[in-house]
Amino acid sequence: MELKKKVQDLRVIETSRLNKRHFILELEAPEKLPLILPGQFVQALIKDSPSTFLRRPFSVHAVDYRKNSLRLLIQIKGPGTQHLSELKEGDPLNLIYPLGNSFSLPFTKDVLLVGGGCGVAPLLFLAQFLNHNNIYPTILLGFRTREEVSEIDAYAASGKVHVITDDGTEGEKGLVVDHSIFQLERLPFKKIFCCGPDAMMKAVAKIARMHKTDCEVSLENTMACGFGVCLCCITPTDKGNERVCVEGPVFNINRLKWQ
Amino acid sequence: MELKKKVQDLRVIETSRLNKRHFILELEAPEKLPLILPGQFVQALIKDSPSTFLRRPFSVHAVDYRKNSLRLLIQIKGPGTQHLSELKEGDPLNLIYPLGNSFSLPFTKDVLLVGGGCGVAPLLFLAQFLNHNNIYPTILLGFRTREEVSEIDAYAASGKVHVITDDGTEGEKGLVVDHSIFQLERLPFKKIFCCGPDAMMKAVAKIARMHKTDCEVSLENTMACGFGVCLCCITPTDKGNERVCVEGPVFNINRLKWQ
Amino acid sequence: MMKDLSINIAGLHFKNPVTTASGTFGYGDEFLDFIDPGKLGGIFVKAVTGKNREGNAYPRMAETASGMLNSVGLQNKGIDHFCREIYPKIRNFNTNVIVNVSGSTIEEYIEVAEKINDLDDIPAIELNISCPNVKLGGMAFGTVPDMATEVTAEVRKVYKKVLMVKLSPNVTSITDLAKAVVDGGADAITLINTLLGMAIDAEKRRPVLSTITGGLSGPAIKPIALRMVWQVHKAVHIPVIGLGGIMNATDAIEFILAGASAIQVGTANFIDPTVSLKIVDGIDSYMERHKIKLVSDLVGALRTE
Amino acid sequence: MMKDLSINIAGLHFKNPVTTASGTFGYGDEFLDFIDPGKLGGIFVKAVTGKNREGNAYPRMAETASGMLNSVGLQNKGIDHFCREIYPKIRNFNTNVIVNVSGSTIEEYIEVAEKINDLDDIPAIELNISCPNVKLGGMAFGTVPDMATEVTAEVRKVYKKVLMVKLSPNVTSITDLAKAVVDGGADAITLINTLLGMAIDAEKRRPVLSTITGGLSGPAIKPIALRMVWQVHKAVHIPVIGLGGIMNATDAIEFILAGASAIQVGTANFIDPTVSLKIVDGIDSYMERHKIKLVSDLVGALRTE
Ligand SMILES: Cc1cc2nc3c(=O)[nH]c(=O)nc-3n(C[C@H](O)[C@H](O)[C@H](O)COP(=O)(O)OP(=O)(O)OC[C@H]3O[C@@H](n4cnc5c(N)ncnc54)[C@H](O)[C@@H]3O)c2cc1C
Ligand SMILES: Cc1cc2nc3c(=O)[nH]c(=O)nc-3n(C[C@H](O)[C@H](O)[C@H](O)COP(=O)(O)OP(=O)(O)OC[C@H]3O[C@@H](n4cnc5c(N)ncnc54)[C@H](O)[C@@H]3O)c2cc1C
Ligand SMILES: Cc1cc2nc3c(=O)[nH]c(=O)nc-3n(C[C@H](O)[C@H](O)[C@H](O)COP(=O)(O)O)c2cc1C
Ligand SMILES: Cc1cc2nc3c(=O)[nH]c(=O)nc-3n(C[C@H](O)[C@H](O)[C@H](O)COP(=O)(O)O)c2cc1C
Ligand code: FES
Ligand code: FES
Repeated sequence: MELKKKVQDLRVIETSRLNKRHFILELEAPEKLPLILPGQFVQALIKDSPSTFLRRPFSVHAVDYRKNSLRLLIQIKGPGTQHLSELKEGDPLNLIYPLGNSFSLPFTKDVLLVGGGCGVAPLLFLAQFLNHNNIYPTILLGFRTREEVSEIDAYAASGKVHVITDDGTEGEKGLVVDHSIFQLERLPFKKIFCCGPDAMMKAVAKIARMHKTDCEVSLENTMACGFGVCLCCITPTDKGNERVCVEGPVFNINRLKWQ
Repeated sequence: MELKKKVQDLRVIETSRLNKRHFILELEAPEKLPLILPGQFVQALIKDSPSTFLRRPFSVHAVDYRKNSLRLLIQIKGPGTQHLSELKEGDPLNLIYPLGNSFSLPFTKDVLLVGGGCGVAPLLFLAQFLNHNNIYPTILLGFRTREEVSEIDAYAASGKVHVITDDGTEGEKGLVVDHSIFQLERLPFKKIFCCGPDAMMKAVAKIARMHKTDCEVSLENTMACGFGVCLCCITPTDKGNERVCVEGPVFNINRLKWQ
Repeated sequence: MMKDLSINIAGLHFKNPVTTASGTFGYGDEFLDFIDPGKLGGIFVKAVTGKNREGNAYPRMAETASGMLNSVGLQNKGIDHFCREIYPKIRNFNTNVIVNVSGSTIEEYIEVAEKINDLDDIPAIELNISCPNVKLGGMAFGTVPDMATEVTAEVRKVYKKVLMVKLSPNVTSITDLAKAVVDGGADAITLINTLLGMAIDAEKRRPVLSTITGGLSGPAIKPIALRMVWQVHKAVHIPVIGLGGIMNATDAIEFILAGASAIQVGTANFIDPTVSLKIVDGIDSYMERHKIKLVSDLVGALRTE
Repeated sequence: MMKDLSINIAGLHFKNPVTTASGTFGYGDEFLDFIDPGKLGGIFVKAVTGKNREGNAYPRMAETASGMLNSVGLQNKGIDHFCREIYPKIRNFNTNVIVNVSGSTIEEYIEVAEKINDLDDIPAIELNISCPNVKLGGMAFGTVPDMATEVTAEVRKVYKKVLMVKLSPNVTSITDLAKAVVDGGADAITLINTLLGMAIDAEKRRPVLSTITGGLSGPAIKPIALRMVWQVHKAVHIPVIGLGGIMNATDAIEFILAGASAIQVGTANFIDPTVSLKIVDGIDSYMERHKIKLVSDLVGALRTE
């Protein structure tokens, strides 16, 4: 399979609203998809929007090589995501993809995936990828409220799912780090993959360190290019300032110098 | 009827393509239309287009006070008009209107209307207005080619229509000033109203002067505001630099200092 | 929540920090169909010069990415016409009506300022030493600190009310210019005027503007304007009036946070003639949301620690 | 029609006038998936300084209307790393590979220039005396004519190949700076670098950038860039390389008509990494359409009479 990055017009083949703030875009490539790894992302061009000059990054939520399609899970935040939410079947969407590194294949079967908000996006793809490698992870998903809990069936097909909501309207109540999984004296996981808001990832990283559990996080960042040339998206690591869009977005927490 | 200018969202109730480059937008006001005179124009806000920052001016092509609707006849030129051509029934369009002065009611029945290209837009409205005042003008319309000849029936209901095309595929062949109407030794008109490209208006004005026939033209101009405050749209007149969007767009050729 | 949107600039009371920029609001009368100027903090009317000026030839405008160029060139009928014909019509707008004073020579600035000093209902002038669109037209005064001090000081001698000076952004150091007009006796500083730019029609191989270059305004220049307001606010102790690309209340608040005591709405008036009132409302709801009682508490309240 | 898109700048041959701007093209290697750099007139690689620099803290980027602010701050691994690790990888791109040389002191500029002088396959350097994003980081050299002359002259002594100097637009008179670097011995002038700007997050009441201010690029600045290219082209007799907001071939042609012998594509690379080749094609079709055989006939061919 090709490993080159592409700039390509894909076509919207399905859009579906998960809830008020989240939706799925399924996009079909005009030719064979390149190899895409879990954790990688795309840079989407928002055409015809006066308030979005730069592309917008989104993690790949799922890939279907037979259909040559990929899915994005998007949370509406500002003008760019609003505009994407209004795309219709058949509309073109120009992507640069696939970008960034990926989650690593763990040397253990005791794997926990933790996601919150739109940070759940890459985890479905990751879970399916782990399944292909005979790993069936535990998956902890945090949502604001019951209304936003979605795609649980899809996750359940790939591992054991736990849900926690801020307001307790579904699953346990609290932030992901409040979940009973983390209250055990010894964490039954040898590897954690985590994706979500900064504060959440930092909190999970703290727990992982405490338990000396290996942990990878997928960082958010403001990006101008997404493919390594502008140096706008750096994060301090043990090797100095590294680019989140090339050396990341996935980093082992041991390498990060989070404040 | 109200005489105030408004900033208002109107709703597209009909769009129709006349040919490849021209289309009609019919817009319905949310409340009673203000009084609009022939020759007046609107300033349309092109939302969601990154390449159009300022509004775009269009003459009123027709008014229906019972339906509270007005029509625009638009030629696709650049990004703004392209965007308008893609509007669908039900879409909102924000207008500032009505703007500018108007053609004057003539003191004669021997009236000639001359229009070329999208300059025909205000003439249908003017012809109907003249009809209300018992004047049935002669109407000379210039088009590039047969394919672009349109709405002849509507004009024919208001006066005697002559057509000329650049390539002779319909009516006479040539520019409007080449039409046989203008070849007569004495022009059978006491008043000419003219609207179209600059070069055409200058050529018609020259003939009018030669025959000492009274003539009003509707000037095009690049406008920033459209309601008289930016002073970007001036034209030199006998009173100094005047604003095309307030003192115009209609000027008697006697007042203009065309180069 | 009780909120106070009023602002005091050099002793002059503004009912709110939203005003309109000179050259984009005419003399206010063209806006009467759209808004009541009495609801604004103030209006800055079109530049007035000593004598009648016809301004530059057509074309005077070019659209650019998120902005526009203009080369109007101070077209106006002169100070005497203003006093006789315009002033009576606008003196009773229930707001601060401030006149933008322009000229080519110090004598011209003095002449205009002196005559406006006699108009009871004009509480302030804005000295425009920054118009890029006229030869000998102010910009020289606005780019050389010594000249800026001199023209300000000379006008200060004859003008007894609130003296604002509007600076040009086309300089290496905006703070040098700001300090220069403070030295000349300015009561407040307005910034920014337009940036000198140019547009070309590639197909015709000609400049779009009759004057080749013109003044750039609109959202494109907002980052530059914000930076200058911030720099000047930190450098001088007189109030700053900020503008440049303000399109909505969020933009206005950014300028206030950067240090503007009041803001002006310019090019945005062309796109929505009611926008200035929407900005007043938007500031009100921002204060509500952030529980801020006095708009003056927001001035320069940017957290940079 | 036979067309010749090639351009000669101070004896250096460019196969076409399209190049890429420093800091927006990395070292070219990141673009190999998208385009063949060998089809471009040249590439200007990321700034190189004397020692390793980590650059500024995050956040380094803010989106603005039709543009963006950056405050990268010359992050790079220093000249020795460049010579050892980067140069071998890029020396054989089939195009002019030009290095952007930056520094905080004259000594640093000299050190870097001297070492690059020894690299056979680097035919030219671009002296960056205009970076707004580092304290002591060049911009001082780019805003004071005497300092601009001095740094250019000192580098001229040690650098024997084509010496280009990149100017800052944050000045009162761009022509004074251009003349100053001509006096210092520059072979060509690049303009413009970014304009100093600022972005504020009104909700958080904080600057968006860690450095508070940053450099503005993108279509927003095109009118200013075009104006400066036009002014400098008329004021000096050495070639000008123009950039600032070029997004497509029409923009590129506007710069060439204003007087640019070559153009650089900057921020546009982020939005479409293939855009530089599209611009080459677009210039080709423009020449076809306008029956122009030599692209050099378009340089400064603006009709202003
Ligand atoms: C590698 C990567 C992967 C991502 N994957 C997804 C995904 O799968 N699904 C999804 O919904 N979102 C994802 N995001 C975030 C997404 O890119 C932003 O939400 C989007 O760009 C917002 O664009 P907008 O125009 O709608 O809002 P804007 O107006 O641009 O932003 C709205 C608000 O969000 C903040 N914001 C914008 N971009 C970012 C960012 N990159 N990081 C942190 N805060 C930001 C802004 O500061 C602002 O407050 C990802 C970001 C990165 C860097
Ligand atoms: C008072 C008035 C009434 C008008 N009435 C109509 C009408 O009824 N129907 C209609 O189709 N058009 C009319 N126009 C012209 C119309 O406003 C422009 O065609 C439109 O603004 C082009 O916008 P755009 O974004 O599509 O193209 P742009 O990219 O803005 O322009 C495309 C080309 O057209 C030229 N152009 C743009 N605006 C003008 C202008 N105002 N005058 C001269 N040349 C211009 C540009 O220089 C450019 O070469 C009128 C103009 C004025 C001033
Ligand atoms: C068409 C036009 C005319 C202007 N005329 C004047 C003027 O007469 N005096 C003045 O000081 N500024 C004038 N300006 C500058 C504006 O007052 C303002 O400083 C500038 O446009 C930046 O603000 P904005 O981006 O909000 O428009 C004019 C601007 C425009 C667009
Ligand atoms: C992220 C970024 C980094 C930059 N780094 C450099 C640099 O290292 N050296 C330099 O001379 N210019 C640098 N620039 C400036 C560009 O080369 C260019 O002068 C400027 O962006 C204007 O052109 P544009 O509008 O086409 O981007 C940088 C610009 C950006 C956006
Ligand atoms: S976003 Fe440009 S280097 Fe990462
Ligand atoms: S367009 Fe502004 S005055 Fe006419």
